[in-house]
Amino acid sequence: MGVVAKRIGQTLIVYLDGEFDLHAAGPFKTVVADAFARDERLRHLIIKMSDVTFMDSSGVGAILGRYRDLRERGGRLMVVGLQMPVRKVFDFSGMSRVISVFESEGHALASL
Amino acid sequence: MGVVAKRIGQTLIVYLDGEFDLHAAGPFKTVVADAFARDERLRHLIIKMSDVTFMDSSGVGAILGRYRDLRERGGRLMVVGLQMPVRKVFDFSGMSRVISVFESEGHALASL
Amino acid sequence: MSPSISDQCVKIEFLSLPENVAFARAAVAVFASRLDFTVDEIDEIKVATSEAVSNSVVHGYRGTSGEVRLILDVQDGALVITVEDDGCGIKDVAWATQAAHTTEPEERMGLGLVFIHEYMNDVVVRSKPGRGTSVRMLKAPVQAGRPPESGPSRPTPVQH
Amino acid sequence: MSPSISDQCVKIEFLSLPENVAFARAAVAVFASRLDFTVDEIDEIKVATSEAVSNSVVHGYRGTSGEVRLILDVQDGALVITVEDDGCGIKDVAWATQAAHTTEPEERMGLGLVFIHEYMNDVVVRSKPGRGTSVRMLKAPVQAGRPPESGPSRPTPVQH
Ligand SMILES: Nc1ncnc2c1ncn2[C@@H]1O[C@H](COP(=O)(O)OP(=O)(O)O)[C@@H](O)[C@H]1O
Ligand SMILES: Nc1ncnc2c1ncn2[C@@H]1O[C@H](COP(=O)(O)OP(=O)(O)O)[C@@H](O)[C@H]1O
Repeated sequence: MGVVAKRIGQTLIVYLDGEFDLHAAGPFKTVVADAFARDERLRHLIIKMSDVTFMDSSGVGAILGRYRDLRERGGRLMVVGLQMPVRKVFDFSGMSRVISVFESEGHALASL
Repeated sequence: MGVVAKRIGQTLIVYLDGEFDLHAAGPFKTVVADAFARDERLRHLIIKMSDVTFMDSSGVGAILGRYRDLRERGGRLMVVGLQMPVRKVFDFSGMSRVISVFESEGHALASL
Repeated sequence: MSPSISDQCVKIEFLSLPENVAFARAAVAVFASRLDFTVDEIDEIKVATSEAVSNSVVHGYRGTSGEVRLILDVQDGALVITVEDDGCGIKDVAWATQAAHTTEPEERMGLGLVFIHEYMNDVVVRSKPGRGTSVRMLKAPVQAGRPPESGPSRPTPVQH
Repeated sequence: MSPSISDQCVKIEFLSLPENVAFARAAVAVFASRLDFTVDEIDEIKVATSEAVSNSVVHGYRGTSGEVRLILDVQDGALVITVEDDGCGIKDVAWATQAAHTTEPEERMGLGLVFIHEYMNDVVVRSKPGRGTSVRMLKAPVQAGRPPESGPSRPTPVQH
């Protein structure tokens, strides 16, 4: 999986592409943890998933873990652009009840 | 692999799609043999390969076998539309020296 | 552990490394294309396979590594996938099968077996603590009987 | 028969049926994506695999059926594919390796081993008449060291 991160204001935006599984969960966690450790301004996280073609419960778990971390610090986690099979896994795991899904990065940023 | 055949005048046109390997060689041979056995008007064979994504020496061998059969009866065999990896295998196996390759069905029919 | 296998059976062995989970998924997807599954069904099969193999990697051989076996077969027109490991085993399969039940609450959601049951038609989990685990999952194509779809360019091909 | 294997090794077993040749090719293509091969190189690897597995099916177990083993590994950055059967074996490997040399002149072109040698960097054929054949083929990516390509939509991703 590809993981690229950039900062906009207090928000870290992470672009993922490829398959979000057990193997990809590690690099994803590392990139997010490193960014938040390096930059004290960061409070929120947007995960851009439009190029994620596959996700299983390890991917969902990695997102939920970040959600818990951010909630402790009063930050928000938003997800952008879920392809159908990924959306199905996301919904079935009950994540849609706790994490907001947006159509675009702009909509997500505007909601902050 | 998909194999579909139609007749135009004295020519049988066989459309292949998918992967032309050992497994596909059988159905290809059967379709051609059945058509020639059923219809005495048939003399020539055009193999339309633009949707063939893979070919190995079993595929090449199946074409060469039909070429030999037709040559005995004074007919011609022409191949239409080879994708790059398929063309490489075709050329490397020396088939380009004995079998004419055309860009389109129209060009092949016009050459008869 | 497999009761019976057909001629079509393919057996795949690999070490319990996270990078092999993607290989397992892709191999199953390729194998499943022999049957008349829809794209959605193939996606479900990939998720179920991913969960079972990830479990062998994460739980079965936690902290160590060992052999994972992925056995693919077609039986009575249905896809049968078996994932086996010789890892630590599951103490209480009924407990583990329930949503949010996990022995790694920090890291995992306890949803792997839930997804497997949701996405596959028939699931049998056999496990012996200290010996290993085998997850056998069956899925039959819903549209069975219709010829498999081919590329969009060919309208009504004869499929072989 | 494999001298040594790495942690990445994947072993695949199936019966010598023509429909398994496509599975073998696809599995190898998926596995090969771990290395930095170009699309052209992957095509060559698929042809070589197809030839070796087809030979086990057509020649090794001619008229009968038996087990084919496909062993995929990465060694020193190169892809190593071994195709093994317990079939009839090759009497004279040097003879069989030459172009147009085949024991089935009606049906085959005698080009399978030629393609394998052309498309792979290093090929070792071991065979014992009556015992079986093993074809070990190695290919190193030409552009080794460059990060693998990703989809066209992401300009410069960090690959993991
Ligand atoms: N192959 C296995 N080996 C050992 N334990 C397993 C295996 N598969 C599942 N388990 C046990 O069952 C529990 C539930 O599994 P699962 O529903 O997949 O959720 P999760 O993987 O998120 O924990 C795991 O936490 C683990 O204790
Ligand atoms: N796995 C095998 N088992 C037995 N014989 C084999 C095997 N592979 C190759 N051979 C022998 O080597 C010959 C040459 O093989 P090859 O170059 O692939 O051409 P072809 O398959 O067209 O005959 C075959 O005709 C066969 O006699």
